[in-house]
Amino acid sequence: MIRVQREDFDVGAELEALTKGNPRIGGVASFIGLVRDMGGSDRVTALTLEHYPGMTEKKLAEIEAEANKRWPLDASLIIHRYGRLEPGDRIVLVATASPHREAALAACHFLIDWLKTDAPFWKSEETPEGKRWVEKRAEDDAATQRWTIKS
Amino acid sequence: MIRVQREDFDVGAELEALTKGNPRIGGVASFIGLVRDMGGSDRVTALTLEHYPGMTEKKLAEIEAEANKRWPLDASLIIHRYGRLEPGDRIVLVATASPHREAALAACHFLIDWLKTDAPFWKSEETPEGKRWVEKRAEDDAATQRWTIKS
Amino acid sequence: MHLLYFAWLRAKIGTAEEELALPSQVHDVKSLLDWLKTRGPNYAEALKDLGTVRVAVNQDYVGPEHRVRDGDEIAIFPPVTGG
Amino acid sequence: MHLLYFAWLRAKIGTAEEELALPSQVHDVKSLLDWLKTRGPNYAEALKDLGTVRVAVNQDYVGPEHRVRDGDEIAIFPPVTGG
Repeated sequence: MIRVQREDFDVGAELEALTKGNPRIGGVASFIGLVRDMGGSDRVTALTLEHYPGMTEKKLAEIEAEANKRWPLDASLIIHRYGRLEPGDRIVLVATASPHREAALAACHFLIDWLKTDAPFWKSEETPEGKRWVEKRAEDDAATQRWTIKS
Repeated sequence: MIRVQREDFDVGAELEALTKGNPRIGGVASFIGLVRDMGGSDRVTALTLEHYPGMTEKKLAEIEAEANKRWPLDASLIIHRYGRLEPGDRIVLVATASPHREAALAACHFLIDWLKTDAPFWKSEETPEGKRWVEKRAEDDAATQRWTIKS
Repeated sequence: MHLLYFAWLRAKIGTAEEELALPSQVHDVKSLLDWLKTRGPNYAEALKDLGTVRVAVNQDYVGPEHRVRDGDEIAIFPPVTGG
Repeated sequence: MHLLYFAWLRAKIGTAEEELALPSQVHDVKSLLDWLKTRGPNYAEALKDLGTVRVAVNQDYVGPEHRVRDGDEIAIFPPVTGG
């Protein structure tokens, strides 16, 4: 399941709902991304996430479908927020449930790596020095590349 | 932080507490292990977890310290339950928080792999055919071996 | 064609979207970007380094050779930074 | 020495713990296990396949050559299956 929303989410309730009524599930892996403030001269006082409505949902659904093709998952969830967020606020939740922990852990890692490079979101930060657009990190591309199946 | 307890735990509250007041944290990875019932002739109606009080806490603390040595974590948590549990019940929660998602994800994976092979817990299952002790899985040893630093 | 701009590309061009008729010299993504640059200094500035420009046609990422047609939804934006 | 047994080893031996004086022929884990096997058919049966037996001395995993002393806390159990 995927959701793109402005509102915060309840991690405990979301993870509980993911496995509810399915006693085959042995493990749930999850990742929560938070707005961070590195302090010092790089202080981030707020973050604004802009996205491409329509394409965002399409890409997240494709990434989720790919994870379900690669690993035997019983359930998966991606929630990504947009709008203005402050340090400590949740940005994203990725969760995967499987009978086997390796599948859940690998699929969760895959999903967060891929959505970093494929989901059309853009961050701008507010700092004491003004507003600035967040630049892409080369490490993110490298992380996604790891999952590329060599043909 | 480590906790060995009979009682259930509140995943949402535990993850929230892990990052509270630390805006440096950018990512929280977690893994929840659940009692599973594979259905069919292998039906598990309940599970009892026995442990070695004293050594359990010692081993979990050592594994947590090792993860903190290998990755730059701002917080980590292992909660492992013992006693009688039913399908769908939570057994274990592992969570790691770091400024960087790769550290949190890798450390979480490491912790669950290691506690599977190093923490002195033993499972017995109740099935329609009677009670049986769960046998060690060779895959678990292999999973832990991956983390061994070659010297 | 319907054009959409995001993030700093939107800010530099000064608009989030616009409806334009497909000019005769535009047949693929590359020729579309070349033509857009001639529309004013804001476009020229926004599109001067194509290494930092990504394009999606009908909500799929495409390369410079991808064909564009009238009626397409064409989005132009910097590398994504979500998650 | 204080001996602890867990899981099916505890069930087969029939006790969870016992306090025993260290016999003169026992100096390491291997000789301890050999001696325990002579204490009765329940011990012999529980310890017949040492490939499925793990030992911790003073709450650390040890191998067969590890020295044992009176006053040690020695736990004997099958491979762990937690998590």
